[in-house]
Amino acid sequence: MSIAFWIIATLTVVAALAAVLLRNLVHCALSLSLTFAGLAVLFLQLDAQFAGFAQILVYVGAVAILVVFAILLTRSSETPKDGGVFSPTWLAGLAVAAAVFATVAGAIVYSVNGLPNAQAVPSVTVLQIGQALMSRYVLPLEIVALLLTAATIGAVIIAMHEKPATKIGGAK
Amino acid sequence: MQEVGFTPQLAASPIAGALWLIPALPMLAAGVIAFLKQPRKSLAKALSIGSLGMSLMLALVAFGHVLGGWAHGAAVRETVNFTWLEAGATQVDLGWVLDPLSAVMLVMVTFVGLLIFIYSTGYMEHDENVTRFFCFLSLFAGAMLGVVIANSLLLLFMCWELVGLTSYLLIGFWYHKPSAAAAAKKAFLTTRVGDVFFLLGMVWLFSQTGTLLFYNHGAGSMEPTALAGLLLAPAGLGLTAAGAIGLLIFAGAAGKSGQLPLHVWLPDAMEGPTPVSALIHAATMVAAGVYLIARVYPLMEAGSLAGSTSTSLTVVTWVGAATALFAALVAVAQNDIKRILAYSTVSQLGYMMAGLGMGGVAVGMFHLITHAFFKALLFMGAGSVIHGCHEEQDIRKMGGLRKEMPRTFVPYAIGMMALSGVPIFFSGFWSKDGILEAAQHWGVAKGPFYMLVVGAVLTAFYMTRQMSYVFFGNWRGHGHAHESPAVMTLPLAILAFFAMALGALGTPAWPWFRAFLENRAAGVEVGLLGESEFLGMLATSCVIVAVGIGLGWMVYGSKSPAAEEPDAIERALPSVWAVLRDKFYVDELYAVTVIWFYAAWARVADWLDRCVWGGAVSLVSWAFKGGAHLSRLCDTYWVNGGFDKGCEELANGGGLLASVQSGRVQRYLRLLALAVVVLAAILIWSSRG
Amino acid sequence: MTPLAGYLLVAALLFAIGLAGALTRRNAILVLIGVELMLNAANLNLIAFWRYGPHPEALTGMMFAIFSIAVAAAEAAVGLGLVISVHRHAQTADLDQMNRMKG
Amino acid sequence: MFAKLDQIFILLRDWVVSFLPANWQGIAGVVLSVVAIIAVFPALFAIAVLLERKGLGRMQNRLGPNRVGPFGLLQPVADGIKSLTKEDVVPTNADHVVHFLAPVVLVTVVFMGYAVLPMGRNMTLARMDAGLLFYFAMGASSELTIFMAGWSSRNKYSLLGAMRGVAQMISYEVPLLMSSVAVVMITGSLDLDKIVEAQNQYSWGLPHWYIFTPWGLAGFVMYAIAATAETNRSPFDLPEGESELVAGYFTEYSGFKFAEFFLGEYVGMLSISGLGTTLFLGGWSSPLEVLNWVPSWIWFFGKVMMSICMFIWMRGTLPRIRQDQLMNFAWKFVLPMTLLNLVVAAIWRFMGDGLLRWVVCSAILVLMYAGVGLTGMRRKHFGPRSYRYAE
Repeated sequence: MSIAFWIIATLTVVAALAAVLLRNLVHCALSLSLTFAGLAVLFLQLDAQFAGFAQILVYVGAVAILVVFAILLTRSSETPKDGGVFSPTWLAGLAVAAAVFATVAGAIVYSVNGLPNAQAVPSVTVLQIGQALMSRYVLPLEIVALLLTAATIGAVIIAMHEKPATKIGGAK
Repeated sequence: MQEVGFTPQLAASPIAGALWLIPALPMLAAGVIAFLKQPRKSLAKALSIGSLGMSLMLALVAFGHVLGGWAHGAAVRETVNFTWLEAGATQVDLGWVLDPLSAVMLVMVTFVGLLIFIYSTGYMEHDENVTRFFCFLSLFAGAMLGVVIANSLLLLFMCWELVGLTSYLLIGFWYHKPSAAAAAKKAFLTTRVGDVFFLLGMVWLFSQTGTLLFYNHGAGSMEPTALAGLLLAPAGLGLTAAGAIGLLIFAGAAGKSGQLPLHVWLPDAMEGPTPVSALIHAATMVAAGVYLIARVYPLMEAGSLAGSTSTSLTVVTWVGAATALFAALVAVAQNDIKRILAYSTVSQLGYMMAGLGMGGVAVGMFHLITHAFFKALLFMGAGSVIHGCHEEQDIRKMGGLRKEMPRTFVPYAIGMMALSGVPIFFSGFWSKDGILEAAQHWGVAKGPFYMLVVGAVLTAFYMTRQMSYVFFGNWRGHGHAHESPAVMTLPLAILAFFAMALGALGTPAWPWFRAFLENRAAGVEVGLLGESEFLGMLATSCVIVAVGIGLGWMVYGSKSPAAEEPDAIERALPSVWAVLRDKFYVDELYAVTVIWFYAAWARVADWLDRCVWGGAVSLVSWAFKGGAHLSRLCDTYWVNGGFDKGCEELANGGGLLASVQSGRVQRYLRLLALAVVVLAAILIWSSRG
Repeated sequence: MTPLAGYLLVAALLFAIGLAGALTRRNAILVLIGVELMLNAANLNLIAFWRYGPHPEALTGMMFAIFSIAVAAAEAAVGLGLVISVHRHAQTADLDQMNRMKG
Repeated sequence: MFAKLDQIFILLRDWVVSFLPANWQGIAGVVLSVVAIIAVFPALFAIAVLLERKGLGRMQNRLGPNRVGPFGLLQPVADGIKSLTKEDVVPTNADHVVHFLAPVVLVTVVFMGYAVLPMGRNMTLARMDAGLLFYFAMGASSELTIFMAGWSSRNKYSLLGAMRGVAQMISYEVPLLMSSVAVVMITGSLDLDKIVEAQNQYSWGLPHWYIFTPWGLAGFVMYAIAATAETNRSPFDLPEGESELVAGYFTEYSGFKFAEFFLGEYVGMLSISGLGTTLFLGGWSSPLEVLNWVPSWIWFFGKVMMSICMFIWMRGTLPRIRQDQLMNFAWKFVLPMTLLNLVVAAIWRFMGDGLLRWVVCSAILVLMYAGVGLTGMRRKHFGPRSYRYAE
């Protein structure tokens, strides 16, 4: 276990904690993007260069922005005054989450000896990935393309609400 | 005539393979037009005309193909057959055939049809239902072409019925006119009578030969093997199967092309728009019957009476001749310009039938083709006249139009002369001449010949009458007549040209057409023109025409009687006139016989329904009602009780479960996660154990 | 302690954190954030297994991760769109007030 | 001799590094190069600013800065000192942390982009297999910083500017990517060095730059447009449209933070021009075979500065456009055209050599551009302003 890994891991986890704990949603979003960045670095450490950069491009570049937009559009950037940010049943939720973690972690720890040890670094070029995408994984690729198109259109239709086009101004 | 064997078809040439396109295109156009959202008049016109134009191109190509084959010795007869449906052992084949007969018909139908389409664009200008009109028209063209290319009696019959339907639709196009609606119904029912016989004949043929294909490499029903079989099969009344089937099919043909006694619908069909009359009831559809006979000619030719040589053609001949004479007589006494032409059509169809019967395919078909051209010409001319006289159809209210509408007059005159068979220059002369000649040489009887001659005289007579009423004398109508637009007169001119030119294909000197149809080499023998019999025929025709026209001119001339005063003949011999004017009371006859009979039976059936069956039914229903009452009782007090209990229990259970459905996403998620945990735990424990 | 176990633990932790966020926060958007976190944890797992699995050259886990990134993007778009439209109707992004669907 | 000149920076670095113990040399080399980059580009930034101010001055019939130093050449220095010494004002109810982080992160991210740019033969800091992707990842992350800046300063102008900026950058990032994907398709690699190598060959003494192919030209035009929007330059400079929003998302910034934003913008401009040069203009390869002896880095920086001049020229020429026009342009013209360009590139790739593919590809492109352009032009009047934002 390299020292870098631990640093990055801690950073990521802390950022994730911040993302769910902070009261101000925008801060949450920002630390979420920090988490994403940390995860990307972890990917890089796992020699998954392509995935790492894709992670940054998609999550930091797009998803985080989306979240931010949503936050501003739903006017939830101000922390609510009434009754805090946590739901009344937050304790139960926490318990469940803890239970889940306990189970998974337990499973990992229990099977830690069975896990394979460090392998030789796989040299995966983008070329290989591209060829794999176009040959063996072409069907999933197409499906994902379809899904993305559908999602785009769907999201626009859901979120857009028409203003009469003649109305001048009214920019958000 | 010795039949030179057609070239054995190896593989269908590309054009033969694509033959189906010719009917398909107009049908497609019809379909598209039918689905146009709002009336797109220009688009509809463009579609129909364009599609038919393409069909014409294809038809010409096909014609050229056949011609080429013929030029190299023997004409082609290419068939494309495929199995339509299979039921156990029996299979029904459909297919289409490309041979001289169909090729000629294809060109004629597409060409005349195209001209009439163009003409209609002008004629139907002010009708708001142009779109519908062109839809029907295209559909009709498609169906007719289907009839032409069919190589299977079944396919032919389908298209045949389709043609009937479209004719019904088009006759009743102005359905708001009760007379039109009635005429449409009449046409439909009358032709239906014939079609029933046709269907019978078809079924019989199938049961005898096991195939409905005409030509199928020796296995077709029109080919020697099958015919021989038919000849041997007896059918009662001393008829052979061949004879009986032939007669049945002829009944169908008679219905379609208005032969006695099924001619009654055709004159009434004139209620439809004039282009329709020209296209359907002069050029193409009515010719379908003739074409059908030509198509099944081998069958008709085969001996019908067991042992004797007399064939179904004898019947065809007599019926044809009788029709020719009868219709000509009636035509003399009509005053509606289109009715006159309609009766003349009937009589000309009679000529064709007679020609088929006595002179063979070529004679009949030649008259069919020439007639198609000049009769379409006449009808369109009449249409133009009607158009010009503000929808006036009574010839007594016209007159002197020769000056107002010269561009209609000239083609009309040509058409008239072609119809009445003015010698040498007009196609009508040659084709009718051929028929008369055949009649003269007919071995069986001389009757038809004389009937046809008289008919010819009458033809010339009534056409003269019409001409003098319409174009000579002075204007008796109200308002002012005006010339029709070029889009209407141009087709007239074209048709007029063909009405004259086509004759050249059928002169005895150079019997090109006949040779082509009968697939022999065509040689030019000018000598024939000098032969005595030809000269005799020529003389006869001249006399006929001279007498007819002369009489007509003498009686009517250019002295234009006022609209209300009685006709010349009427003054001379009123009783005869009355008979002729009322068409020999055929309609009335039917009214008191057939129709009365059916009406009576209908009443009887109605009574039966109401009293006997109705009573039985109501009895049954009462019984059921009683049962229903019983079952309702036990339902309410027994089934429902238990059911309600069950439902209550279910409802309670549902209420319990519903409390879980809090609508709180997070609660669901929590449950989900818990479930995951539990499952994972189970997994781990099981794997550990 | 093999490196793989480390990655798995981190992933598990992230997943739990995400789940906790999704379960305990009131704001719908933050629930979505939690979901995103969980997804990413899954991705991390995939990549880790790919890296230390028997056949890295087969690229399976990597591909899985890449596809799931793509899908997650779509999911985020649609989810946030839904949140926005719900907010337009209910004027709130508070999940506790969106309980119209209770049985 | 010239080869040495070409590699001079590498040699210099190795020479310096050679004084260190062996196991430090690698890291030291990297640090050196980073330092070099961080030193060089701000200098270029200064030059660019001066260029812009003087150039714009000329275009507007002014003199431009001409007081500080000979011909005002020292103006940037003066500006730098000023911004360093100015007081750093932060609004009271601003979100201090984010407000501070925004410019820092921006500059960092922008500079990281340079890691993959080949600035000359063997002059790539970090040669990555997925270099292009890395570059775009960095570019994408810079959007977040703009939002941070705008949102954290609690100022409606800033927020509006930020929102505009983010929306615009997201919209134009897609065509930017797409137009570069065409290049990737042809080269078959995301490695920028490979891309340059692919263009660094000559026939009849002329280079195989991608801009000299139909799809390349079209792609370059699209890339240039998208890049202009991506760097918030005029005519796409709505995020800091001073006539509407005081200074856009860095209204509330002053002193050195402001300078950082300024730096970020120009350095970003430089780097995006660098990428454009690498992708379409053959990177550090010389425009004529006979000029190969000229050191490669000269070509690279020459091309970059040239495109900077293009930017300046555009700014001096074009008026600012409207938000909805901006968006429509992005989604309804640029994006479809880049997609079309992809198709054309594919055709080019698979039609093999020969004149035919030239004809086909150019025909498709010209037709489509003419068609779409004309249909666009037909509506002379701009439609009524319609915002279809979710809210």
